[in-house]
Amino acid sequence: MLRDEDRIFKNIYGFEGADIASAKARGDWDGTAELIKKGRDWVIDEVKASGLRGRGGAGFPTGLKWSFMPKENDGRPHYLVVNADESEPGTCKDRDIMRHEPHKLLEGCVLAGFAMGAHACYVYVRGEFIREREALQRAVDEAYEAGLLGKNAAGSGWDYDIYVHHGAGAYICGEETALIESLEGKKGQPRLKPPFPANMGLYGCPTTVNNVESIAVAPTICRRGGSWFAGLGREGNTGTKLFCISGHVNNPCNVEEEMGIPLKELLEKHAGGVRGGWDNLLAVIPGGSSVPLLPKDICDTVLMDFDSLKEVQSGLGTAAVIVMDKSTDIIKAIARISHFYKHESCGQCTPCREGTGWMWRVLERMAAGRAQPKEIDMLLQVTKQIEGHTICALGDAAAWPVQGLIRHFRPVIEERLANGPLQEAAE
Amino acid sequence: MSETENNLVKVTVDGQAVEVAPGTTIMQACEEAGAEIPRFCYHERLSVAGNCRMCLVEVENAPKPVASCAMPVAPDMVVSTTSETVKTAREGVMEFLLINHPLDCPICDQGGECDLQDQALGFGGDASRFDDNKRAVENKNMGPLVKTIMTRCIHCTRCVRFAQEVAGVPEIGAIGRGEDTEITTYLEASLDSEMSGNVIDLCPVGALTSRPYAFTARPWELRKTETIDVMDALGSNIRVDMRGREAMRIMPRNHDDVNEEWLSDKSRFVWDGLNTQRLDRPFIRQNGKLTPASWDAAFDLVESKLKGKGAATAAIAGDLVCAEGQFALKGLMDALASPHVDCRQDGAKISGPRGNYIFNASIAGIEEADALLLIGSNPRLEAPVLNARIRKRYLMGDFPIVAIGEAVDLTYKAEFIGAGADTLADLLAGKQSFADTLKNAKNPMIIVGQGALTREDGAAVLAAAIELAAKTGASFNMLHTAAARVAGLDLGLVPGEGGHDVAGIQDAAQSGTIENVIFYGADEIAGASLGDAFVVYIGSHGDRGAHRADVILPAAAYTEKQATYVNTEGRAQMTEQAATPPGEAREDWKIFRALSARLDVTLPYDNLAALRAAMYEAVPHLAQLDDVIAADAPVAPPHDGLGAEAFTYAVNDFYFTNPIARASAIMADCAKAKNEPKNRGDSSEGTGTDG
Amino acid sequence: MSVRRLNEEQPAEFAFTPENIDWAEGQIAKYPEGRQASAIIPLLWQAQKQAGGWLPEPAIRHVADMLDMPYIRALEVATFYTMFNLSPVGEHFVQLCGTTPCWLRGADDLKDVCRKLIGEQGEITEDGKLSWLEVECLGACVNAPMVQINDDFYEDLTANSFEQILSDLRAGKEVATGPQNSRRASEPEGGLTVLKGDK
Amino acid sequence: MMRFLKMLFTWWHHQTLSTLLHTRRRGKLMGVDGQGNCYYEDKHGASINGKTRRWVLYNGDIETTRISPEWHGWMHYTVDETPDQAAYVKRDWMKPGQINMTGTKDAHKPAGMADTTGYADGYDAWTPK
Repeated sequence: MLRDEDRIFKNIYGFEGADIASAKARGDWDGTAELIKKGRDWVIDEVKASGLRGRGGAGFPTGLKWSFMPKENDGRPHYLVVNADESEPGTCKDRDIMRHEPHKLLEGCVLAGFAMGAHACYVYVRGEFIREREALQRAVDEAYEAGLLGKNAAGSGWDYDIYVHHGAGAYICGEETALIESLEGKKGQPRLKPPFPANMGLYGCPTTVNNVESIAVAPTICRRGGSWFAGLGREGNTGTKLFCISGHVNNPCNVEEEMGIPLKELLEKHAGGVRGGWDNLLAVIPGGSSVPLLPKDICDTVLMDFDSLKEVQSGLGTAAVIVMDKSTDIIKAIARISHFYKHESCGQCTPCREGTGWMWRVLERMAAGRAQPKEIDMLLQVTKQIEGHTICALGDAAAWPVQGLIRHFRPVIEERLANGPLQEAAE
Repeated sequence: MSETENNLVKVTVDGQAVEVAPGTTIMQACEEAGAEIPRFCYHERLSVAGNCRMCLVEVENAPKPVASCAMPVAPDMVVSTTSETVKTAREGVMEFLLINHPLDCPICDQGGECDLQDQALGFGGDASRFDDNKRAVENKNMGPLVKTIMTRCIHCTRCVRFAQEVAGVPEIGAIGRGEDTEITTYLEASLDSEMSGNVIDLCPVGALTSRPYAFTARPWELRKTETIDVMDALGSNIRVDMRGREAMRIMPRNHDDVNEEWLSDKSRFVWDGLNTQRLDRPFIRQNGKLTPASWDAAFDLVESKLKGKGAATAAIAGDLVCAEGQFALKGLMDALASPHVDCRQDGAKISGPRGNYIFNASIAGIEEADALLLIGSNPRLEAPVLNARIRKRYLMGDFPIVAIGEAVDLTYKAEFIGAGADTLADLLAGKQSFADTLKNAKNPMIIVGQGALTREDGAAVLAAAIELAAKTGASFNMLHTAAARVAGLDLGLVPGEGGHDVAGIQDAAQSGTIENVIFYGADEIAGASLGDAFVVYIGSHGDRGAHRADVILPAAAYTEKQATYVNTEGRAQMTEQAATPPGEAREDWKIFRALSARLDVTLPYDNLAALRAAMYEAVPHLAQLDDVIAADAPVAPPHDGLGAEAFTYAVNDFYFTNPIARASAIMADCAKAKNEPKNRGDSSEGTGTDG
Repeated sequence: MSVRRLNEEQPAEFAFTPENIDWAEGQIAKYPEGRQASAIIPLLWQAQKQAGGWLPEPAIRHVADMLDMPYIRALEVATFYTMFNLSPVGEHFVQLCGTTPCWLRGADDLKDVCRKLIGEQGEITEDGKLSWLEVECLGACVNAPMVQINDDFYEDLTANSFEQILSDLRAGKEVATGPQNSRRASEPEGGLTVLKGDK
Repeated sequence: MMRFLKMLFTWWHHQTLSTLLHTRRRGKLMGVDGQGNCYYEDKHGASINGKTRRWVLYNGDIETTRISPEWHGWMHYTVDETPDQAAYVKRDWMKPGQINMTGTKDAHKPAGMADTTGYADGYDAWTPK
């Protein structure tokens, strides 16, 4: 188990103050100027060496992403945009960072912004996080007052501004290009790529969009060295990670753990185990609603990191573990997720706009047993018609949970349909 | 190696190698290779949206199918448009489009010319698997021209992009999100655009259809005639769809150098004017009242009045008349030895060589310009499609636009630096900084509108504009409002030695020195101004000219004759006959030819070919159809000095500029909608699935 | 999401209070020159606050005018983002998370409470105090089930504690926000498993 | 001669030669209607789809709608008795038969349809006030 001194977010539960003095006491803003003086490349190299992969769900190497920003400035400003539009069902880690560890995020913004040549940073907080936004704004104000932001931020010689922006209820704005559109005052509809944000992002300028957690861990990585972070977890899946454990466990909680911790250990050690004991486990969604669920037999052994979960046809996503025990109506649970995607589809491109509603309607009928058995295969085909055919990944995210359901729980659906009103009427 | 080969990128499409310029999209490369890519949202004159996902193709080594409309080619890309992946992707997208699209093709006006119908046939699956209820969407009001059946909408956003980008009126939007996304205008107000009809063409399904055309015809029962529009001086290329001899609708044709593929609302919806208020028989005034008469009786009367009175006879040519008719009229007047001929019924003081009265830079040349000065011209109303071209150039950036005249919304940012001729004088004197901007630009343009020339000091304005152009190296361009005008000027329908111009004819008619006036389609002159003169009206519609006439000789409208028109840039184009003239009406030149025989000054041609031969001999460039012949440099005409009054624009009532438009009930509806205050539209039209 | 329409009845006009205009100018200043449209969400949000929890149509125009945007673009934004209420809501507007993590832990029970105490979704109680809406994941999943009432989260609810909260709010009493059990935030109930050293 | 050639190579003006020969050989005249159309049945009972073959020789242009209403039923195997065998009752509400006018100047025109002939069709003429 991860030792407490290797945990980055020491105040994740908010037992201490979130104010600047308390944050400094925890080591934040310590020698920020010295880190910056080591240069852009040093920061990027440290983050690359740490093996940090984006914490927003896709797991793209963060250092590599930063290095895509143009080295030469062509006159356009560079922007760092922090994605705090945390809306993935099951996920509530960024919320804790913003309300309890905001200075980690701000310091990370300064370092990351410096590393990509940006002088301005927008933090896009989801609209519903009103108190979190206020907490973050308080921290920003404190930092300005302490000279850590603004002209010559933290005495580094680098001018840096952070602005807190907010959304108003749209999951899709968690997609980086949709977030940029939203930040520009439009509907949050994802853009076509290419061009990528690193070339044409916010206001047509080079932009990098990073998850809150990815940015917030950067200062500690720079301070303790990329090799320290790389020493945790396993090859390609390094470091620590905030896990959000929700659903049918005895003690749902957020916890920072080492990457690659076995799922069973994670649940039993920190969340008090599955309600009714491990054997009462039905399935786990290991990475937020977008990833396919895992039945119990896989949960017995699977490790919680990007590659292990990929091997079992799921994903780490945001590391939001949603646990379902045997009392769960699994079809209804996935139908509810499908409703979520139908509700959150931006409506821009055809497969997602039309397909999410279709899937939801079929699943609702299946949950009630009002469907034909052949519709299971049709539903699977529909998911395949959506997957990979959309502008952004929401289409994939909507398709995968349904695919997971059919992959692992097809007999359950078949049984429900066989006992459903349609079949009974036919007999 | 590619350096030496003009940097072309080699791409393989379905096994066939093509070389395309870098930055080309995959879709364009596929078309180059002859592979057809289905699409809904993509339109070559609009920005790329990439949202319909119909154009997905497979690219080697790409993890998933890519939208070919948006993805640029990369060197050595291998593209497949026929693989199983592509086929299933298309079938999938097609199925998604159709699950919520009503199957109401039999009652849909788009039926037979519907992209969705065609592509469903070509690329879709064979059966629907969707068992749930289809979506129904409330219809939205978009004004008198665009009918909406929003349940059919497939959310391609072409209309949104057109309004935003081309028309420059960001009034259409997609509200809501997900499957509840709906296309609408703000509170369902009418579209405030002179080009709104184009969204009907752009809509790939039957969601936006033509309201006036609704439920009147099917595309396959229409006879389609490709011809030229005369509602403004642009010479937009159009197609007139007829059923029997009734015009059912007008659609644009593509001409990259003229109208691209847009059409103004007046040009598109004026068709009902072609079917109403028609002069289908001669009339003569008896006891103060116009009564139907035979051609013979009408000619008898004209003969009795005009014979031997040649010098006391004047002729004015109107705005919609053709070159052939004007040539015949000019021939008749010459034979009658009358110098009193004028084609400038608005009284514009235009004179000098050809360069003085055409749009020298050409319409397409607007895109090469880098600074623009508008003098007394509101192109948004005078030539909406040309205005869209200016806006297109404006959107490319670095295009300062300055205007002299009353400030109006041109759909792009123009700085109005003054209202009157004094500002022009300042510019000429270098007292305005924009003079330097013009001078420093590589390709500056000056556009002069008719409103600046019909005034007392019109000649001085013309001279000043020409001098300014010469001084700053700008091109001099005149924007006409009448389709007939350039041909008229080319053919010399201006007063001869000792002849009266339009104003002079009116004075002389009142004083009695002019006894007879021939109105050839001239409908913009107040009848009372002609005193007791005997007026012969030759034209197609019963309008102002006909009301004043003593004899009416019915002629053909622009869709009813094969005739030459010269647009504002000097491009000669020929209309095609879509219908025969109604009733006893005859083609214009035949009337003049017959009249000349009655007056014993028989014109020397018996058929259209002979007339054209004579006309081409007189004005050779009329024979060079669709060519823009460079004119000699403009020369400042003599004048009596600039006034200081503010310019007024030539077109104020956009929908009522000519007799055909005034006969059109649709135009009247448009004008009414335009003048109504914007309020909440009435959308109580149901969803299109209501019965 | 179902079709969202502007309310039938609309006030004749809307204008920001002078304080809000000052505030709005501060928001607009966050963005580069010419990019004032970026401020539309904060401004619409403030307009909604000023109008009592919902966004009247004149407010959309007012904000669009302030930001020099076409009305239709502002309407697109107002209808796209679901936190903009296009019809009036209760003084205490309950947004009840019904997404799977909350549903697993009893969101349906909370819905029953809402139906009992308030009525169907979108209905406002006669005293104008309460209305509710089922929304999608609010991002407090380890504290499920939860609701958001105006600006605050109420977490770790049970039917009983939720009923109490609604009654108290209606009666104008102070109500503690956050988790309604012994938890402080997202730590496991019944004792920390990590970071115990400092405590 | 022309008539004979037409008979050989065209079928729309008159019976072809082969039909006439076939009728001569196998036809059993069942009746003649008011227009002079002759109705035949195969005298040897040769059948099509299990029904005795029936045909008509038109007295003039070949145009199926010229078959008289009273013979229509028999021709289309709706009834087996010819009109003179079974007392064919002509009710007073029955209109006389009429051939298909499509393509002729008497073709049916729904209200509002454009006319292609005549004066003032497809447009509204101007009348002076």
